[in-house]
Amino acid sequence: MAVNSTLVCIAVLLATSMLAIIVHKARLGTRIIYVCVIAACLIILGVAVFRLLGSPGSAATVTLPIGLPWIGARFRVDALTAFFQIVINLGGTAASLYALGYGEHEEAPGRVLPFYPAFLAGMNLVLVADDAFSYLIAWEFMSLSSWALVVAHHRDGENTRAGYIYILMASFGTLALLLAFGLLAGPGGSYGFGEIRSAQRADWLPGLVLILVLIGTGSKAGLAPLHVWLPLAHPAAPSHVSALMSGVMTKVAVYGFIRIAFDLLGPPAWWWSIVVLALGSATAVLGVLFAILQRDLKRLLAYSTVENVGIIFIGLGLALAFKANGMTAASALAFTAALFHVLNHSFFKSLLFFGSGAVLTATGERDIEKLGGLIHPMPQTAFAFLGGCLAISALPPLNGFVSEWLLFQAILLSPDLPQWGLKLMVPAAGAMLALGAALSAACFVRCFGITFLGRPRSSEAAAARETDSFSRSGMFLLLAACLLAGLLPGLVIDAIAPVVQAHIGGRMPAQAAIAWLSIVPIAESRSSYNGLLVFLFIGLSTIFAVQIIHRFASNALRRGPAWDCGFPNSDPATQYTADSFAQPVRRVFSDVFQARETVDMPAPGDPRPARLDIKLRDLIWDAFYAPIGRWIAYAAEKLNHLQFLTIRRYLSLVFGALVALLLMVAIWP
Amino acid sequence: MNLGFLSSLPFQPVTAVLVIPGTAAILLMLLPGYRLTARLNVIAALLTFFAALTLLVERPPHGVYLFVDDLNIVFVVLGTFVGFTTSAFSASYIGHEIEIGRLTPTNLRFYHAMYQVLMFSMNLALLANNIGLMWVAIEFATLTTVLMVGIYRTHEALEAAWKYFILGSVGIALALFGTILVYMAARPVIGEGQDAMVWTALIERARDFKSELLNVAFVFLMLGYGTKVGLAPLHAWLPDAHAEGPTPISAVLSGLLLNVALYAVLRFKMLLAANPAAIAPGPLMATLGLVSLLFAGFMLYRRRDIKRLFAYSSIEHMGIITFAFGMGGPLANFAGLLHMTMHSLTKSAIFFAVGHIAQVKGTQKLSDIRGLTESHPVLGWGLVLGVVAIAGLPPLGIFMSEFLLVSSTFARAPLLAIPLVFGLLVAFGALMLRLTDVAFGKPTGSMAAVEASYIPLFAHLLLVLSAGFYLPGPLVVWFQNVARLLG
Amino acid sequence: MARSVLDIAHMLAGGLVLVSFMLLYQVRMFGLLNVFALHALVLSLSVAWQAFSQNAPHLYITATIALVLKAIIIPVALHRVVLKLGIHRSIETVGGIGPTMLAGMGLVALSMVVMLRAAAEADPLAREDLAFALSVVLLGLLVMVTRRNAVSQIVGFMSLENGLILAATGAKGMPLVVEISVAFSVLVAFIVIGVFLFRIRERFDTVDVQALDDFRGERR
Amino acid sequence: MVLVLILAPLLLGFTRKVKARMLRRQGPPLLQPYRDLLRLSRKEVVLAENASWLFRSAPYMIFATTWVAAALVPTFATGLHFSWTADLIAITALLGSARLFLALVGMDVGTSFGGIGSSREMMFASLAEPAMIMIVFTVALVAGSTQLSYVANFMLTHASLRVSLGMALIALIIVALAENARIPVDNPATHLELTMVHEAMVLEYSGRHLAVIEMASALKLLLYISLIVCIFFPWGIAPLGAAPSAYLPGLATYLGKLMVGGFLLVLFETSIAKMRVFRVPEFLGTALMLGLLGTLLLFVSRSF
Repeated sequence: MAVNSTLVCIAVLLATSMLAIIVHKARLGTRIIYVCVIAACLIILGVAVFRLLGSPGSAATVTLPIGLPWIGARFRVDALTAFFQIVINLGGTAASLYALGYGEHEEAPGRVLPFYPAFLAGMNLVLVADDAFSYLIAWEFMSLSSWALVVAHHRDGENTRAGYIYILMASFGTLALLLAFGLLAGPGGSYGFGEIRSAQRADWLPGLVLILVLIGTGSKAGLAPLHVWLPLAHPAAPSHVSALMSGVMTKVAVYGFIRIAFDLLGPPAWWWSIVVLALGSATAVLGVLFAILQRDLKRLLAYSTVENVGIIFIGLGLALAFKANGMTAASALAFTAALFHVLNHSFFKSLLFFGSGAVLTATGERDIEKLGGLIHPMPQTAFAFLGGCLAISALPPLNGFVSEWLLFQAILLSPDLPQWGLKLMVPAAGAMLALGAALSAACFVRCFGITFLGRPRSSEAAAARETDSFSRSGMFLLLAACLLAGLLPGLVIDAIAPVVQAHIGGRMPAQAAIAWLSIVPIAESRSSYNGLLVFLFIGLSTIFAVQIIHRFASNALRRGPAWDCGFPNSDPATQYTADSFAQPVRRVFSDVFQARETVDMPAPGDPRPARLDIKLRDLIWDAFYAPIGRWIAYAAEKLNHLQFLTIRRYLSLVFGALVALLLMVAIWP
Repeated sequence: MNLGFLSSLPFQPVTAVLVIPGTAAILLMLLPGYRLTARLNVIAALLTFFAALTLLVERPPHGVYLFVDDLNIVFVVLGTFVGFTTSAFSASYIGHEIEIGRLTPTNLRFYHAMYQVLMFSMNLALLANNIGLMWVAIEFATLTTVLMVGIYRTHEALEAAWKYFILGSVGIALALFGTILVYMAARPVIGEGQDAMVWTALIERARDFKSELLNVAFVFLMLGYGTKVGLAPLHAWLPDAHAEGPTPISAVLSGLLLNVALYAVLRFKMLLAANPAAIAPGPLMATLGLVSLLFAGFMLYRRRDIKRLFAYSSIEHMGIITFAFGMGGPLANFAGLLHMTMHSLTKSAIFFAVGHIAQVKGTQKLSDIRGLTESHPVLGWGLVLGVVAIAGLPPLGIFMSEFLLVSSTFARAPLLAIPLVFGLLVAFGALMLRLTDVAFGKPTGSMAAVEASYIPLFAHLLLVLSAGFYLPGPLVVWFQNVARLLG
Repeated sequence: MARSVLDIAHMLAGGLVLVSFMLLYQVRMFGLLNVFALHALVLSLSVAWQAFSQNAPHLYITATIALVLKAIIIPVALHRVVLKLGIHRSIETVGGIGPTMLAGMGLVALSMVVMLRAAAEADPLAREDLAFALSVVLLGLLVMVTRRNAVSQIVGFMSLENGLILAATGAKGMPLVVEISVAFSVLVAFIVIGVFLFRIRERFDTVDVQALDDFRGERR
Repeated sequence: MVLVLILAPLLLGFTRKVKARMLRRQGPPLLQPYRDLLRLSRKEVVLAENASWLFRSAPYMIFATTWVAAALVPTFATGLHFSWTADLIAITALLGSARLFLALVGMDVGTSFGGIGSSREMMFASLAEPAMIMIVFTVALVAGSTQLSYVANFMLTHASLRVSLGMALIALIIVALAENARIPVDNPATHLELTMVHEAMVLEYSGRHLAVIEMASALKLLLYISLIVCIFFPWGIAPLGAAPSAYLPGLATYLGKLMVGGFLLVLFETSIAKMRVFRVPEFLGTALMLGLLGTLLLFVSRSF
């Protein structure tokens, strides 16, 4: 039943995109399309929630007579699928709601509307696919439709370039997955996940598969060093699509990893977790470090997505490590933390992208150096955005903190791991995680402070207006979700429990029963956290303080000029800029960035303005991708001479081939 | 269209497949006037297609000269279909050419006649039950295409035709030598004369043949017919012939002639496979295929001419198909057949689009074509869809074949899969790069509306798309039989 | 009887190979054409002999075609072309004569090895013929590869094709031989006509294939 | 909760007094901070023109978060009622959110000083916070809990000298210095904008808002000292479920410990000078390294 309804909804989505081709010119076209999408998403969402809470244990399957002929397209919904369905369709609903308003500003709806539902359909299809072929088709269909969305604003060369790199990386990942499935399915070509699960394999094989899967899903999730496309492609798309790509599509990649590494691949080996942990922590720190330095608002958010993906993979790595050593409880904790973070990130990253989209429509600017003071014209957006910033900086009582807290608790359990490699790896990962959390706080202070606070740095910023109600409602919906997940983490954990049960074999203790709705990962004597109470305390003491102050203190208030240190210059340009805000960090981690600073300080009396240029490049790009590109160009150039030979030379090619083959036949035994 | 009417015709459908184009050719040679001849051309092609369809229904017994079996009927049906759609496309295309005076009516008469001759000879090559006859037919097909490639009489066209002609003739010669050797190998077993060249007889007795002789023969046949397939060291004629000839011919070349040549290679591969002592033909084909794939993949990057670009992509895909058949086994063979079908459809569709694009933009230079999706949405998105299909992205048909091929290869011979995947990636990169430039960005060139017939284009794409989702059961069974046949 | 039959066939075939070698080291255009005429003559003789020895009358047709078309008409036509284009000076070969000859030797050796191994117990006549035919084919290719000049390449191609005819006739009781030889004659005719039809003279100053190649589709 | 509220300014005054005495000055009276707060709260508020709603609401948020954090630290008795609502990590995070708001308001008015302040603050924090977490790890691994009450109990019952704990202590002290904007990281008494970090951020505040913020920072100082005390020197603290009668000696010892802590702090401050901004990361880096080292030691030593 669950499967059928999901499939029907997916079909509806596809039909919607067909419809969009026709109606995208119509006046109400945008509205119609997004409303249809919302409806479909909500239905899938409802079914998934019902399933996850109602009958989590069982798994429903359906086989359609399409796809690979002798296998058919198999679809399956189990707890894991249901959980990710919730993540995706929540994001989808919010994004569509937001787009009801935001989409009106779209200048080329014909290039967005048809692909948007297809994109959502693709993501949903990935989740329910139950054989390698339909999985990969859905996977690549997802990439394809999102590619079309990335190049929607195609007149900007940046976007098309981003799209190119994106589709290239995407199909690279797909080929890696293809190889992985090839290994899993074996020469017989039994592509069904069922057969794969039950298959017996040589012991060297799963390791290789895991590496391939890491490459395949990592390239989609933005795992370093495969993340280079992400900061290019995500900002290029329209903002609600960026939100989907960053907040949701990366989660589909995570789903792929979990599905294969935890489900299809059987019991893990302990060294897998080392790989995953190393990649995860490297990604986390690199991502946030680069995020701090970005001037482009949406690119900053994209880099922070990279960081959060890193965090998620740290959690998964821990789960693998514990699982490999049979420490079920700890493994369940880590896995729960990872899934929880998946949920959280999908919330606040979408929220932040919505905010950036609102800013974009209000000012037409993505460069935060040209923004500022937006809190005055658009207070509600600012409020929502601030909430997102707090959540993503892992601050209580919002949701971001809970998942990181669970992760820390999981790390604290890891000294019992027998392997030395893990003993050294895990604390390092923990340090990286802490560093990442702190840095992301700094990053988002900068982001929010420069964008919304201070004085407007450009006329566009000064002329900004609050966005429409649909956009705001989309943002506040997600903000509420963040708050709820932060206040009542116990319920979320219990909801996740069946997934954990299914793939780890154990689960965290039930949280709902505990008094005051606090959460207790292992035992109360070890650690416990109660978002609700913390929130209440903060609220109470705030009220208390306010009351006291307003009771006893004077309420006199006078507006005056800001303290200028006896140096009157009211030019907004004198404000602290984003680059100068990032400068300390840039200095401290200078050997990571290799940022080139060129200072041009004119001699006294020279009217020239002093200039400070900062060139920032993604090292990974220089290290891996640029050389490959150069090499291919070189090879192509060399081979290209073969296009310009004389007929005689071509003949001699044929001749040579003939002689060579004859020789081969001659010396054939 | 009811098939009863066709089978009630006085002659066998087998012969119909040959006679219709033959007579049409003669008619077209005589008749003047572009409209009439174009229509006639389309009708003839359509009739041929239906005749081919009837072959599916009731399969005639094997004759000495002609025969129909699972393998060649795939090619025949596919070929006649693409022939039909291409003729429909060429009707509108040629019309435009006449208007701008690139072709004179005399050329035209010649053109249509040649088109039918080509159809005839290709069908003959496919249906021939006699390896000598097959050879003659393929030679004939080559000659006609040579004439059609040179039809514009520009420097480039003549040079391309000349190159094609010389290389093609050498290929033909090698193929003939191979054929003779096969006969020599068969003669001691089967006895002198006709029978020793009849395919059905050969395949039955193949195991008793002299294996060494067969080896040498296969070398010659592989190189000879491989030249036509356009495999890497022998490919030189292909890009120019595609680029300089009229676009319908490019479509026919990529969609049909390459397949016919491949069909010949397959026949002889089966022959060798049937003989236990002979060298396994698989590795040779696989190697040639890989070389072509990699080579073409790199060549794609430096192309400046849109038709040459897709010509090289044809080389690439022929490489993939040859590799697949070289790998052998049920999965790979299935993938190969599927890929071949899909490639014919897609590539001809792409050429349909490219033809109209080149006409409306008045150039084939990639650098002069920009922002198609904006200036000519239907054509542009059609091209995008086609390239996406040819690049092997789902949900289009080629993805399925590549999926089967890559996964099965990796499971069986991982080391072979690495270059395969690498080649696929390289080619993909090049194609998408060019596509991005052509389809997106600020439009250049004329924005004039194009009077084009989109039906063939989108008919093909629709077929490819649906094949990506769903292969009808009978087709699958049929392909599986063929795959088994190919061993 | 059988012995002498075999010897004569053998001799003729060997003669053909010899003439191919002569083709290889011709530097003069007319010389090349004359030698080619000789080549065709020898071929027609050997075909005739095969016709006699296999008492297969239809082969006589092939022989006559070879004689008339290849030994007389085409050389004459080519003479005309050469004169018309004024390229009878000499023909620039790629690499010296010496290396070319050595390569030729190698090719003959190769074909011997291949064929004798392959057709070990096929009847000797056919076997020898095949070996020789293969070497003629290879030598023909070598000629095409080592000559820069269209006419001489045509000559090379025709000698190659002679090799094919030799093989075909050598293959006892092979059907369609006549048709094939006819088809090939058509092909050759096409080539020769091509030189006129494509008005190479008018379009290019020389038939040097190099010049043709200057019009390689994509200029660099 | 109220206790810390009362004690905080006292501690501040105490430290100031002692400092002045060390500098051979008379120094302000002990209760001066209370007076300051009262006076400030009576003064009117001068807001910059473009100060936003965030600017006005932030002080209360800062105060509240800090206060909650401080209230979660066991001072003289471990059996705090709501001790299980949050653990060490949560406390760190709470302080983090206070800092975040502070940094934000620093940028709100849009002067350059605020920016300088917040950017430097965030840089320090981005190193101090991981260090803190590492310390928490160390402690938690030793005590088998991140729950402060349990930690204190554990320390109380089987206190034993450990290398990693020593490291953690040093690291914690460093962090505390940085977090409370004391010399050598920052000078709480500076009046030159360019050298300010904490002061720079609150430059625009006046009247009651300033009072609240001052209160918050005082609380923070108290919090850290009592944190150090209850983790590393829990002697005399009333154990779990002790009778209320046990609270009194606990309180006494606590006050004593506070005095000692304040005194040591001042001693340290007066003995060294403030360091350049870009030497601070190295300073904090050592803390981070120490913490990490401690954790690693524990991880490795587990296997023995």
